[in-house]
Amino acid sequence: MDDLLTVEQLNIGFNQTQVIKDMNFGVKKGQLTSFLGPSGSGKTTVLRAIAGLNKHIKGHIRLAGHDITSLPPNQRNIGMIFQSYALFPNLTVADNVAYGLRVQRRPKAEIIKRVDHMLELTDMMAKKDAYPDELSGGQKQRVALARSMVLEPQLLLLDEPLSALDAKIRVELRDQIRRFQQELGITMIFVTHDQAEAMAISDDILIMNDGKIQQQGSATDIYERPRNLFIAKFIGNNNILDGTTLRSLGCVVNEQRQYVIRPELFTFDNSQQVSLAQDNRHSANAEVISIPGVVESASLLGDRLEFTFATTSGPRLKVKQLNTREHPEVAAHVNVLLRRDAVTPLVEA
Amino acid sequence: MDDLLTVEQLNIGFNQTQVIKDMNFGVKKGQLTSFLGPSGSGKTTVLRAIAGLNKHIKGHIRLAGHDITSLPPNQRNIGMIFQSYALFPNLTVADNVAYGLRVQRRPKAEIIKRVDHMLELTDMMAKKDAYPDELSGGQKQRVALARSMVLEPQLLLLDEPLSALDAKIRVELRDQIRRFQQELGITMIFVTHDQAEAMAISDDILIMNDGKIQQQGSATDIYERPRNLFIAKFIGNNNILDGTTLRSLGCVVNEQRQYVIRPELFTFDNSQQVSLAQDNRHSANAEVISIPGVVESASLLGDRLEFTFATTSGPRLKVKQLNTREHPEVAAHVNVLLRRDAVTPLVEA
Amino acid sequence: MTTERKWSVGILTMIAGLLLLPILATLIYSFATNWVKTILPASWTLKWYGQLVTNSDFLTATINSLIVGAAAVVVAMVIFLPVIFYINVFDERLKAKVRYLMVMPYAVPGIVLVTGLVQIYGNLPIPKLIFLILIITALSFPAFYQSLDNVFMSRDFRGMFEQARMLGERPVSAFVHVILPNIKTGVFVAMLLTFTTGFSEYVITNIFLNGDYETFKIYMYRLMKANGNANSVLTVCYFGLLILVAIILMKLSGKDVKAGK
Amino acid sequence: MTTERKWSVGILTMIAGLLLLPILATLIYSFATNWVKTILPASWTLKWYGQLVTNSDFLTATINSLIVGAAAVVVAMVIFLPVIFYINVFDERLKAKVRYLMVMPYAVPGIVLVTGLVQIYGNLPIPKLIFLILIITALSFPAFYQSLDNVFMSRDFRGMFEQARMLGERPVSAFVHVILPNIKTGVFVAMLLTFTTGFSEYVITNIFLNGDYETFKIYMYRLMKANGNANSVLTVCYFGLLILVAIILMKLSGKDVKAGK
Repeated sequence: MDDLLTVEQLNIGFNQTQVIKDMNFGVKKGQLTSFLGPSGSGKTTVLRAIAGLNKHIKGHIRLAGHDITSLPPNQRNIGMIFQSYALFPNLTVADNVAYGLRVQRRPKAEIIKRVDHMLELTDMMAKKDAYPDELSGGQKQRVALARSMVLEPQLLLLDEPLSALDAKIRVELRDQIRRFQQELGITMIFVTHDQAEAMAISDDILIMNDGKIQQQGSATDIYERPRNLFIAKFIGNNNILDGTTLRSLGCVVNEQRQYVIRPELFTFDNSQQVSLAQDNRHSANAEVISIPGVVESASLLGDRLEFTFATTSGPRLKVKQLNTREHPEVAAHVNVLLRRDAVTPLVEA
Repeated sequence: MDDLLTVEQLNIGFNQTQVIKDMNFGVKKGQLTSFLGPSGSGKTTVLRAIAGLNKHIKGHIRLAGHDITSLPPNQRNIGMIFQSYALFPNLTVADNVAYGLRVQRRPKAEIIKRVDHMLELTDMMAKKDAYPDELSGGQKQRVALARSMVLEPQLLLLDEPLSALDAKIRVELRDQIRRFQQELGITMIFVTHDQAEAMAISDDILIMNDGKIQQQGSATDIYERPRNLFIAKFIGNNNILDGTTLRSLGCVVNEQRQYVIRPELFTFDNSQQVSLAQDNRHSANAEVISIPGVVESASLLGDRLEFTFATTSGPRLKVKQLNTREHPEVAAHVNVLLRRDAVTPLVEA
Repeated sequence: MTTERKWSVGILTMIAGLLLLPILATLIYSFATNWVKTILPASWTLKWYGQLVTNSDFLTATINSLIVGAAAVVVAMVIFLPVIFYINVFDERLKAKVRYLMVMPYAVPGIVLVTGLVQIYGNLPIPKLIFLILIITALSFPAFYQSLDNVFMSRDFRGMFEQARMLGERPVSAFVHVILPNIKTGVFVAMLLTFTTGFSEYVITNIFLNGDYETFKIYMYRLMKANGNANSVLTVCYFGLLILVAIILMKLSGKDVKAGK
Repeated sequence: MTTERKWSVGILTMIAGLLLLPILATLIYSFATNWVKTILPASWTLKWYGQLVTNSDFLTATINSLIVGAAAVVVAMVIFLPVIFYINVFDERLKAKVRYLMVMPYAVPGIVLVTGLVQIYGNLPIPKLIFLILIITALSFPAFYQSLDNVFMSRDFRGMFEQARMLGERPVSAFVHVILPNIKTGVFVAMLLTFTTGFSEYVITNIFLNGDYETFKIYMYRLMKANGNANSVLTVCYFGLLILVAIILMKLSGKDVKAGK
């Protein structure tokens, strides 16, 4: 087991309200793990407990085998990045980055060398002597990253580090954080409420809701095999259908269960295969089923088109296709093709 | 010409700064036209001029043939929706909706009938007697819509109506607004800075930047044939390449010009066609060119995957594919296929 | 409870205690027949209250103060309210300049004004009371402005006003139907503050009007030198008025503002 | 310029004029040898200034006021600053309760306090000056709190403090190295307000200390009855001090806050 951090039986409550309930999980060394959940799900509370900034906790937090549950934050060797950047406005960029090394009373030469290295890495060398208020949001967060990474913490916690940034910068910085993490081999915990962000950069995702872990796994795991309804809804624009409805479309499934079908796994049948697919329809075990219906609306999402497809047997399906040149018109009567293995059951009710 | 609204030689300036420069455009009756642009591009300024809320303008604004340039806002028969909802907090939902009819001193029975109809349409009947502060953001904006639509204005202006809402509600309400617009045949001008939003619901888009119109056209027009670099960058994650670079990839293009290639128009060549495509490569007029290289990174965007593809001849390309089960691994050496007609030249430099 | 919390609560309690204890003493004193060397008075009485209420000087002084307070409110409502609405909703540039007026009552207290007032307005053939009211209103402008400023920032009043215009209203009707009902507690707070400033004024009234117009505060100072018990009764009355106003202010201030969040 | 704008500018100018004209008159009067029936004085002199500066009563009164002001600042810095930091950064619940203290100087002005003060603290064997300073400090708590409250809301000081902890600092060092340097103008403003409250106090000093401790303000009232020209000199000096403080406040207040935006 190569978990760097293990959290056991974590319980956190303020004023009789239990915010975190019996949480257990591990974070693997050298990986980027995301805590993903809606606001109020408890992800930041858990992060602050790991940092040592929350004193009212029960349970055990172990870092590299040592129990750090009752250590003060300045003795944990953990770094943290705040959504507000939390730069020290009275210090220059270089002095901000040097701050932690100065607290450790490192030799001057070493401080200069390590700070310069970090400034190069985060591409902030040109702004070395600037003050935080002169920087853009993205630059501020890069300085905050440099300031934490220069101390080479065993674990770096990032608390919604990109939430205050514009969409474009958010994507750029997200990719940079992932690159730092991989190049320097830092173990990171990344808190976010944005599922696209979490999926784009994580090795491992921990979905939280209501103070509990809902699912832990890779982006692909979670996206392709959501455990329950909450995750299916939170993760994306899934088609969520019950067994009865699916049977009416020609799928052989358990009527008691619920299923998800990702909208991008449908394809429009615009070929001579129509008749072939039609034939397959009633042979229950066929690889591909073909569902007749009419295109109700199409909406351009830039690189994709999202269709609402009204099936002849009733339910509406969401279908997504790349915005290439071939796609059916609104009101066209077509079939959509669905591979049997694209129908994924939810594990929990 | 079926333009309901025409704007001619519009110039707006405050304190020696020219905010809007010589603007000319028309808005078609019964359509939804979006003003799209970054903040500070002047889109709200133009909207407020049309509403009559900006007095310092030069030029002519004509509505249904009448020059309304110097009419006060209460005599224009134009409705407006604000980002802040601007509901009257001292009045109930029903009284908010009835407000304009009461100003017109309509008979009581007529007011009740028309208000009830609007509340049904916007699905706010259940909250008829609630006060605005008891409503969610999405409900507030629906009331604001009802309040404006009940007066049957010739033109309805919407000033970033969805910006204050959560992502999920934003999409729902966007689709509702489009539905109202189509069902009631209202001419709407919709101001937004969100290109996805504009593309999803507009018949016609007017892209503004720096007080000027950059391009006017349908979503497809603009997305597939951006006129200039600003639009290409603003509209999406285009690959923007100059002629020289494209030639090195095997395209026959004008070396002096710039081109865009939408990332979703590439396909990975994972078939036996590799050799065939390779052959085609040097026959300059082939329908499809095949570009060899290596997959540098893949990032999961939920329903899509975004790849960075390093071509053998140098430039990096962005490639987007649906998140289906077949796609190359990171570090795989593959070819991408590009249809010749997917390479779109920019009209302006 | 952490140590830091204990310390903070302790200090805040001390501050409150330091101020409330004397008031408690005054309250007791006002009911005491005689109170010199004991911890609590020997016996209790309502005599001092009875004496005061039936005293014609007290009634005149109270009425005089009420007149000044009420007049200041009327002037402020007629002159300040429209200006503040206009500045807040339509004129960002002017609003930025108003902050220079905000420091005036701080930089120009009554005692600084009064010498010059006598000099300039002392000999004009206009009743001095009118100048007094104008000056007091001017001095209360910042408080009046501030109570409404917070309210105006709490909602998009500009949007509401403009929306009323788009729905067919003319400007004045839009203000009356849409703005006024939604700033009414703010207006009330502003009125209350102006009233108390007028009611409590001492220095200018005393010196500029040469003691000819005895207000509540002037009567209070006079009594302070004369009769300890009667003075404490007056103090209790005054404190009662202030605390009533303060409680109303505390309940109301931020009500429009909170509702707007 | 629109009509609304003209009106607004006119009214704001009137308010300023009403207050500034008397001050101008006082200023002229302080330089006048004799000024009764003319529009401007007949001749000018610096005599009154010379007389005042060399007057030992003036010097004593000024020094006495400086002592009260300075002492109030010291007490406030030592006691209030840590509490306000703690409340603002760590204790939302306590912060919500502090607003009850905010109305105190409004509900409890000196004149209400003073009767009770004499009653309670008058006979204790502790110098009355110490009580005076404590009471003044307590009364200036709201102003002190408010000047810092805005500053604390302008940046994420909690994040900065916690970040310093994560970077290896112990709590006190984190406060000294990271918080203090970034609230220094706010602290200065708070100090200035407390100082002026102490320097300008009149009612409590006069009655509680029985006139034994003559401060600037008490001297000013005494002179008002005696000598018109000398009084106007004193008023000009006092106004000069206040306007200086006001200008500093106007320049500084919001400086930390603005920088934080």
